[in-house]
Amino acid sequence: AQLTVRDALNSAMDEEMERDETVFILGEEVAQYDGAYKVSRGLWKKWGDKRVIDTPITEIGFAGIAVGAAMAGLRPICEFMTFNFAMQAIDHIINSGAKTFYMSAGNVAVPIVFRGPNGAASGVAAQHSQCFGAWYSHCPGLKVVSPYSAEDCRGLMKQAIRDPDPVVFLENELLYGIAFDVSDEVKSKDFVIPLGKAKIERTGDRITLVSHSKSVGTCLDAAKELAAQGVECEVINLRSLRPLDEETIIRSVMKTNHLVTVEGGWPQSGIGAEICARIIESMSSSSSF
Amino acid sequence: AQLTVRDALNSAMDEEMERDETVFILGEEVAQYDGAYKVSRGLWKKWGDKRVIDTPITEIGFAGIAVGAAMAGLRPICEFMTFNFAMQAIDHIINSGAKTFYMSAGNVAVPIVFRGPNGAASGVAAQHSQCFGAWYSHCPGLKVVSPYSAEDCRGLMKQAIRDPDPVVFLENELLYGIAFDVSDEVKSKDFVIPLGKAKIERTGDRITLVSHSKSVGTCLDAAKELAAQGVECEVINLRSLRPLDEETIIRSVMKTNHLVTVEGGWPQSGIGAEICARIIESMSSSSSF
Amino acid sequence: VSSSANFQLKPFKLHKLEDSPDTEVTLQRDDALKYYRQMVTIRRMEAAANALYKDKSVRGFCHLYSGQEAVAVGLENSIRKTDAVITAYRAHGWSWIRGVSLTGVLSELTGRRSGCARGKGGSMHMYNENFFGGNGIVGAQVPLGAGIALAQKYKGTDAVTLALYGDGAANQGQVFEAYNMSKLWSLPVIFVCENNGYGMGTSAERAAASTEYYSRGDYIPGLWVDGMDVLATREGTRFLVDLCRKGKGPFVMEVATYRYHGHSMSDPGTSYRTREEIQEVRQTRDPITSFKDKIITTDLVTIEELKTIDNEIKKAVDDAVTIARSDPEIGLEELYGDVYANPLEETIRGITPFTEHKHIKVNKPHNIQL
Amino acid sequence: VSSSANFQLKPFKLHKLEDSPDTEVTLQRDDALKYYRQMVTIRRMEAAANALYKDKSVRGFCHLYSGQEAVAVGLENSIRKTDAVITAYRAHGWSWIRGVSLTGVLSELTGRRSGCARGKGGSMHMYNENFFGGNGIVGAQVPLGAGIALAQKYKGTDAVTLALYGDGAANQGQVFEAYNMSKLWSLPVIFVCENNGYGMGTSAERAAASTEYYSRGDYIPGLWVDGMDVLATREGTRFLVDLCRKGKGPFVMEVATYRYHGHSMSDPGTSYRTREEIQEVRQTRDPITSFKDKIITTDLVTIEELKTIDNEIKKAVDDAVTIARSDPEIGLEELYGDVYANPLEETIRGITPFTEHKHIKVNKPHNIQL
Ligand SMILES: Cc1ncc(C[n+]2csc(CCOP(=O)(O)OP(=O)(O)O)c2C)c(N)n1
Ligand SMILES: Cc1ncc(C[n+]2csc(CCOP(=O)(O)OP(=O)(O)O)c2C)c(N)n1
Ligand SMILES: [Mg+2]
Ligand SMILES: [Mg+2]
Repeated sequence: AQLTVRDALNSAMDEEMERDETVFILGEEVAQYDGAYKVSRGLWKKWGDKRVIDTPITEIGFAGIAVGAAMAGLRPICEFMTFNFAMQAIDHIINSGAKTFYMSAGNVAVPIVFRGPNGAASGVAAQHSQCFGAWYSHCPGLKVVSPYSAEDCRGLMKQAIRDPDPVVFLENELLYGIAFDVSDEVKSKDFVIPLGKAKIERTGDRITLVSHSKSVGTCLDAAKELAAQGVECEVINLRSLRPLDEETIIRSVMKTNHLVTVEGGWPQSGIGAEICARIIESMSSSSSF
Repeated sequence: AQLTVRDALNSAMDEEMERDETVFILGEEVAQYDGAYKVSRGLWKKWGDKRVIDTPITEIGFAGIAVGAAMAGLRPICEFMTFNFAMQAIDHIINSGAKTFYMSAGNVAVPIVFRGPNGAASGVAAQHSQCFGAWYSHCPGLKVVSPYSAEDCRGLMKQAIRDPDPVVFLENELLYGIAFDVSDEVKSKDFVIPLGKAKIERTGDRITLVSHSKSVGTCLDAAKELAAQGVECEVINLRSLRPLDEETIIRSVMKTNHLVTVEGGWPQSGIGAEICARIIESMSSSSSF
Repeated sequence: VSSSANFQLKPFKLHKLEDSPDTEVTLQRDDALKYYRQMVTIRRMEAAANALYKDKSVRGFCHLYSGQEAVAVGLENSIRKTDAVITAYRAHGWSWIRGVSLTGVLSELTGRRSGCARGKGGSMHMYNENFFGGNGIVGAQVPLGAGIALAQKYKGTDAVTLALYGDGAANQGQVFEAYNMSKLWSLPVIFVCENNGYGMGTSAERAAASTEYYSRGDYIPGLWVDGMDVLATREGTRFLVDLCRKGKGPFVMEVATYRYHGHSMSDPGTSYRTREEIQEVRQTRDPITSFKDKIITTDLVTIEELKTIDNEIKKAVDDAVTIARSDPEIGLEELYGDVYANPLEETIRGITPFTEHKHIKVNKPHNIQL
Repeated sequence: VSSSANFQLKPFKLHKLEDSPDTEVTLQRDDALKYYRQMVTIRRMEAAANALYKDKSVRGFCHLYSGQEAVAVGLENSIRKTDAVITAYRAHGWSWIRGVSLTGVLSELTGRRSGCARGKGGSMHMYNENFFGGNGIVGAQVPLGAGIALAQKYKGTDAVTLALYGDGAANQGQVFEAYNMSKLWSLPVIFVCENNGYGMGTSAERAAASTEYYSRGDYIPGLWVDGMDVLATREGTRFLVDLCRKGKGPFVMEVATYRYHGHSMSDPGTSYRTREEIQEVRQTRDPITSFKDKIITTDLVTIEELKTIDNEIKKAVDDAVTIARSDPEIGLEELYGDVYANPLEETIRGITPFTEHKHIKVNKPHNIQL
């Protein structure tokens, strides 16, 4: 069967709302307008004003409200129309969301999902094109997910909502309409994917391509092209950026001895930089031991 | 002569205010209170309400005002009481500050300095202990400075104020009161240090220690200790994080063949990770070519 | 034809203001022609943008200003070129009226070299001297505008700044922070809330606990103005600008207007309001039609004159469209240009570390000396 | 001794409120003893914190609440334990009155194991059930408080939230965003502005274009209360809490109070105000002295009873100080504990990649089921 990324996210949220009454969605245009990118389509009609809440365009305010609601026992899904606008709210994501559990010595958990499209879309200029993968995954206390396929989105979203820690869930606008083949298992209500584990999308022995989000598609395309030339690439879809599944990467690199990292963000102190550092510090880098 | 980091910053701002009438300071408690950490001590008394402006505790608002003033031809020095609070204002630093020159195709420059203490102080808990070096240096359009000594602070602050681009200037609270030996040259009104160049604080041939801000002191201490055991360390003070002086690092590593990076921030996608990536991608890493 | 005529305006609403602008105004024939020309130009330019978007010549966003022309035209004609304006992403009309050419606007939309930001800004990011954009982040332009006003005062000029924002943006916290500092520091800024009834798909009432935007500055005097009447927007602005120049600022001005199109091109604009509502505004309150009626019935202008203007505008816009379609895009090399006004490295890293690109300088900034 | 007495309160100030709380109040003898005990406990605990800081037993920050006791005591005695409170970094008094022990507070300050956050929070970060801190970021607690109220309403309880912030914080944009959404959604939250006259070294007038904080919610009804009188803070809060429980929230309540010490321990607190000003408040408006006078002159309590209470408190605080000095710090291993409620990796990277630390779980969260 085929499933779009949009429907994967939509059904994941819908099912988790059914499973747990404390799950609710808030954000700009998420209710009556069905979401700026229609990711929450139909959910307001089904669940009503209490569970799907339209907010004014006040990111720091509604993100703070969402975190407060999480502290008081709900499980908010806080949609940012895009993560670019979450910069207005980042103080609550980091200082109220990521740090409270630690500062309270484990007394106050913050079970919340911050989600929305991340990274560049088409021709929308610099303010609307930033990838926040490196920033968020830099910060302890957060879990950071950056899914690629419909399967990823369904399984990781369901797991993120169930997780008791703050999860930043970085979607990609250009993927919303893309349909992926999915198995029946993926469509089951019990389907979840563990956070923090990468997926080997394609096995190969000559070079490892590591990526996340939309760029995984780029890597798969490249792998196909190279396969035609007899070069078999191993393509790793990170799925999570924090924790980063170092083991899967390193095991692959020890097999292929070559690595290319591919991402949609800026290079300096990016995801690729971190992977390079892990390689240098690992057994796969013979010179370091 | 001896000069504290605080006085170095203070005299640099004072001299640049004298040199250029469009330079002014704004921020919380910078004027009548002489600065929360007394970095702007005496400047309000000397320059008055017009040039040294106390703001309410409204970071996103006054950072936006500062950027607007820069767009309209002034050269603001925007103090954040600490960079932790700049998270409330980061949208203006990035989206209004860093991106405008590019989005306007070079028509609108934003000559501004955002400054204040960065990184952990003593026992102030997680919300007050973050190092933002990796975040800011990730972003094109910004220049990012992270000085260590009094000399650094004087020369880099004067240069940052003169620079036509937005500069994030990351100070360290624990260094403010530390006195450093400085030459007469450093005390001259014409003394500036170019942005984007690292300084070799100590030469050595066995291992390179690269660091920025307060951790440079840690490296120098380590180098001393190791020298006593016959191990000569080369200690590099990065001074700037963006641009990052790759050349100086790589040249040193090609000499010493060993590298340790030391920083006060979190490791994942940190400054050290970026340095590792540059090494991997450079000539110093023989296996990569 | 007569050389001037008098008109009666709808009453203004006042908040903590002692006097009201006059509701009896005089319009000169020349101004009538000018305002008509300006409003129609914006309308037609937006129609062209619409068409360009629909035939896929525009990438990215496109937010049209149709319906709101009397705001830009009324406000611009009450200030000087040395005064400053900053607005949000619904910026085409303002960009043009602040001096960007039709080609500058339309080619920017289509991402061509003759775009005022060489195609690197797009719909939301157009700039000119004393026009500071164009901003893609809701609310951000408001403190920026206060900062521009701070600079005007700092330099000892009597210039003022208009900082425009929508009814949706009016709820943003940074707007209140800007209010507060502007009042504390008596900045020469007018905060102009363009209330077009909706922020994307959310009506003003659903987003704001108080929709009396002209009073939301609390301690800042405010004025409500009929934004569908160019004479009212001109008169209201004049009144506040005069006070501002005398150091009596800041002020808040709510301008009641309407947007005909969807929020952006991806929004049909009919799920959260009825077609009838839009139709009604078009028929009864359209800023151009109603102005045209007024100036014709008072014999300030003739129908023929307006037809001539219409034709001139049509031609000018058509010409601009032709360029906006045919002009080349900038070369790849320019994508690595103008990242810094003072680049410290000669090159910029490409997609791989093995490809480096020259950091080239294409433009000279018009706001600073280099 | 009498079992109750009546008192006349200073008039309240109202903003968009139809009725005022009673200014004629009755105080029961038991309550008199309780309020006295609570206020004196906070005062003495803060004196102890001050002494601990001065002998360098406290690392980091320390913001004292002395002078503001009538706020915490009056408010707490108008709500239920099932209601929620959130405040800023000036949190010692509130932490204690919301159920953290004296040792829990003082050991937290000295960073010892018996601290309520095991020394990992310090002065600004203390929590308990239905007490959500302690927050180091000015203004942040205000939307958080609105969110707690949202959860209360969502769960169908009639609980309310008090969200406290200072006069300095009152200018933060997120406060206005929280006002707006709370009003749109009728949340059961009271925004309590503790106006102690200063935000660090800046007087209220220098930071706010309007210092009538009770009216700054605009469309939200507001109440001004004398925060140096525990009966007034109790009465004002009761009045608003009752309305809130009936779904009439939100409200803004300004509580006029004063802080005796500097902003934090590094601020002598005398550069931006005179010693005489502080002296005057201490002598004429001190919340404890004035309350003590009232309850003695009306024969609600005897001087001997209060002396006994004073002695009991002194002993309790002294005992807590002893523990706060002698209790060990947590071990290094705990620094790597409780980063995640559900850690996905068993270890946490140390300073070098070659040192890994076990992610241990020390506490169970009291706000969720794991
Ligand atoms: C901080 C931020 N949040 C959300 C958006 C997405 N967005 C763009 S325009 C808009 C609606 C704004 O409405 P309004 O202020 O009324 O202006 P109008 O579109 O009516 O001119 C939204 C939500 C954004 N650009 N920035
Ligand atoms: C966002 C932010 N900016 C600045 C600070 C530094 N700071 C801490 S407390 C404070 C003053 C707050 O004053 P007020 O709200 O009146 O509370 P009070 O200290 O009087 O209780 C400031 C500026 C901070 N913690 N957070
Ligand atoms: Mg609108
Ligand atoms: Mg205060």
